[in-house]
Amino acid sequence: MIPTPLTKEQLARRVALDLRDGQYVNLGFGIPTEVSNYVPPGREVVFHIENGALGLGPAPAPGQEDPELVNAGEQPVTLLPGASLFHHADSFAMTRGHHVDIAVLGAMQVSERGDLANWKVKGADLGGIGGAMDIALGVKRLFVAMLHTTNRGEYKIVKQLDYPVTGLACVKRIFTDMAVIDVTPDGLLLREVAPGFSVEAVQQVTEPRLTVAPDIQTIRWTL
Amino acid sequence: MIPTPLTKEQLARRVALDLRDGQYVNLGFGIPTEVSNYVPPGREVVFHIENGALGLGPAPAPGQEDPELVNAGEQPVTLLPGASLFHHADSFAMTRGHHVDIAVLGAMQVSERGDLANWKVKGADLGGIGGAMDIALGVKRLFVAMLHTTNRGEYKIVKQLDYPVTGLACVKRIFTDMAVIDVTPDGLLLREVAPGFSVEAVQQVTEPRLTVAPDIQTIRWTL
Amino acid sequence: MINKIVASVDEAVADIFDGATVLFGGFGGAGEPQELFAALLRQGAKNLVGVSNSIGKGDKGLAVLIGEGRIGKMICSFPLIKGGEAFQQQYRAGRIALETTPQGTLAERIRAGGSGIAAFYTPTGVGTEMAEGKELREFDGVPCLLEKAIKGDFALIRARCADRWGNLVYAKTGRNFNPIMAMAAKVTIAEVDEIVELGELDPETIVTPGIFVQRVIKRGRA
Amino acid sequence: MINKIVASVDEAVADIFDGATVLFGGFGGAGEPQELFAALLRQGAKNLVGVSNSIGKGDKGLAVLIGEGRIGKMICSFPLIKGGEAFQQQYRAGRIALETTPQGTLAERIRAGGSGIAAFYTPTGVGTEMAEGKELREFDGVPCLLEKAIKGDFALIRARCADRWGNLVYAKTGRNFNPIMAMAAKVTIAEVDEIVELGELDPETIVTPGIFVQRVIKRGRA
Repeated sequence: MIPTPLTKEQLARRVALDLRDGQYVNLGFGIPTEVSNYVPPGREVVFHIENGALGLGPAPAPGQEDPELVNAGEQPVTLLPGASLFHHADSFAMTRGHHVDIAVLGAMQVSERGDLANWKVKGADLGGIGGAMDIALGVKRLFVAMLHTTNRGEYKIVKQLDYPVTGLACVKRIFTDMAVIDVTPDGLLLREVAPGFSVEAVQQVTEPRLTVAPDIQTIRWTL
Repeated sequence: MIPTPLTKEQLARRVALDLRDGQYVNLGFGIPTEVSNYVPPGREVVFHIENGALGLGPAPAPGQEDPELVNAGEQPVTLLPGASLFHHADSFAMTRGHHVDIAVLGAMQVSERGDLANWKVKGADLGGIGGAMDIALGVKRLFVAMLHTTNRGEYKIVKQLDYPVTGLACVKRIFTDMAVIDVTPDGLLLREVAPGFSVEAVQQVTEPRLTVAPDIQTIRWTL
Repeated sequence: MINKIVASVDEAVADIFDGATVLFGGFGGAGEPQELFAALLRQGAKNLVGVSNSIGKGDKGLAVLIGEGRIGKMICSFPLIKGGEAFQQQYRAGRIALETTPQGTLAERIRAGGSGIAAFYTPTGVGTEMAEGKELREFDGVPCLLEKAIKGDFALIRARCADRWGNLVYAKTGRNFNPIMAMAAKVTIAEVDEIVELGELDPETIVTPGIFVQRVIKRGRA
Repeated sequence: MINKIVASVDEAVADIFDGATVLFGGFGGAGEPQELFAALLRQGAKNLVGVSNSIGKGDKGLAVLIGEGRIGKMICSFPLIKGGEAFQQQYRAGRIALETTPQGTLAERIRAGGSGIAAFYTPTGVGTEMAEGKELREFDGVPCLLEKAIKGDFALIRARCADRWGNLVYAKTGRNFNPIMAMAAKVTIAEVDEIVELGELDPETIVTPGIFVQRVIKRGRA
């Protein structure tokens, strides 16, 4: 079988499978934002945005956008029944205070210890921190969703970050278009590979050594 | 004229004269609580209670008490149009954060530096701090309203506190049944005396030396 | 489906364990979770660390728990109040420990605990007994004390109305410590007068978002 | 009689002085006081210290103030955003100073400023550039940074509705930084869509009590 990396939609769908009924979840920009579209039916997941709402619904229909109701990426959103609104200090009490169960963030690099870099390009004078540092350290479980390598094929899963740090030892699980990898006290544990990918193929694009889970599986993005 | 100490009602009325239109005011237990009844007509004063409301109105009519609407002394209260309700952390942000213009507290002792003691009897094992320490240090101007001496005739205005401290150098003005005294960088300044009282009579019941204001007056408790 | 509503008040408090830190909402009789107090009394957990504005009074609520010797330590701002003899007797007999803290500092420590803030500097208490053993440090010329966050294993709170997600609104000064205690506990149990359908509470007016609430019990279901 | 409603937006900002620290509410276009921004631009104050989530974008609001060289320093969490070229040009020309701070820390520093809390310890930023020059200290095994309160001389905020006491309610995610900025400034100026009679706002649902607000200006009165 030809190695077939996941599409971004498939990647978002795979992440969504790991969200459980009743969880409170914060989604970062990019691929993570898409995750909310694919929560499996029957699961009630409450999405949090750091700019002050819990209980986000689907994107508004065209023409129904409200400029006073946006997510952290400035995209218009809607509220579900049960939603609540609050100010920024209360919002970050939710993340910093370990009330949010899961955050899914994008990343420029993740280290084998679970260190995260996602706010500033190496060598740049400016970067947008936003809420990433607060969220990375404060939620109960931090997921990263990203492409496995840069578009020039460089490692993004590295032994040591050389991009500016967002948070140390905070990432628990990495979802890429090629693999699902857990960060464990013993290093990176390869749990799933994309269809057609061998362990070796994933290892080749991953700088740190991967331990292979005894029950390694092919990534599925539907139930 | 026979020296005539103010009644508690007259004392409360005198304090109320010093509240200006538009001020936010917190009142402690006892005589201070009475002050809200005597705000001069035409002045809109907003009363704050540390247990979470701004805009207190008059006491409820008998039978109209609501057990879920009480002041810090557990007495039933009412709300005026314009009132707001909030939790304890926000309430103390108002006092600690210098948003409340004036607090009127009772006192066991006040020192010539404006140190306040009002939470615990000397030598006692227990005392009720409540919000006094936060309020004493946090409001813009702290008034004390109390009888001039203990009921055994002991000084309450002293050179140095020997009761447990509530706050250091926080009292700005002392209202008693015998005098109105300002705490200044140069010591205590006697501004007003009760009807029939001489400066000497007030000095006799006041441990620190009083400076006499050039424009010293007899206390009036009505406009 | 999220449903935080539990069937009985006894079930709501069943897992409160010996030695747990429990935050008790209420101030001056308003916003007190009386049915949860009664259930905790029946439940039997002991050696609890209680966090509350006062030590309760009379023959109900926290005062009874204290009188029955179920609280090993109190953190509060009013250990001495009229009607608070239950606490005084236990304290003077050496059967309960006490940490007195100014009311505003108590509120802020609880909010910090719920917000992931480890500690903070406040001017309150400088020069008083409250400063004993605490770090003193000046900021912009103002001396301040270092105060540490308070977190609870459980919070027992009272609200007016809830939905199945645990969103809460309160009644007047019954709000008091309840919203910040909800933030600061691993398990927050809210005793409410009324339960409404999801969506009936206006998102703009919810005081405690459901993320801070784990269980809801309607009064009168005991 | 208390009446915080001012007649014109230019009057509302007239006393903002050169070098003042100004807190600007808004996030992602929601809850931005656009008429106050425009009035401040006309008013002319310069060398301001701006505190805001981002540095504004496009050709309105904060971005224009920055582009016109009116801001001497920004404290924000997003100095780099799409459409934020005005800031980038000023910054790269050395004409504006920058203090980048994580968004949650920014919010908490502002709330601390409004609450009389001098400083606090937070785990956010440990091991990052944000830790440079900051005290590092461990609490219960968690390393934390010491972060200091932010206070403003003025706050320019946006709300949905006000009364003459300055009580405010907001619109959806237009709430964001506005309520905490209202707490943290000596003079808070609120731009609102609607003004109602005193008593029309339900005391239970007021988000910003009037004690935190000094001036109210109705939109469209400019």
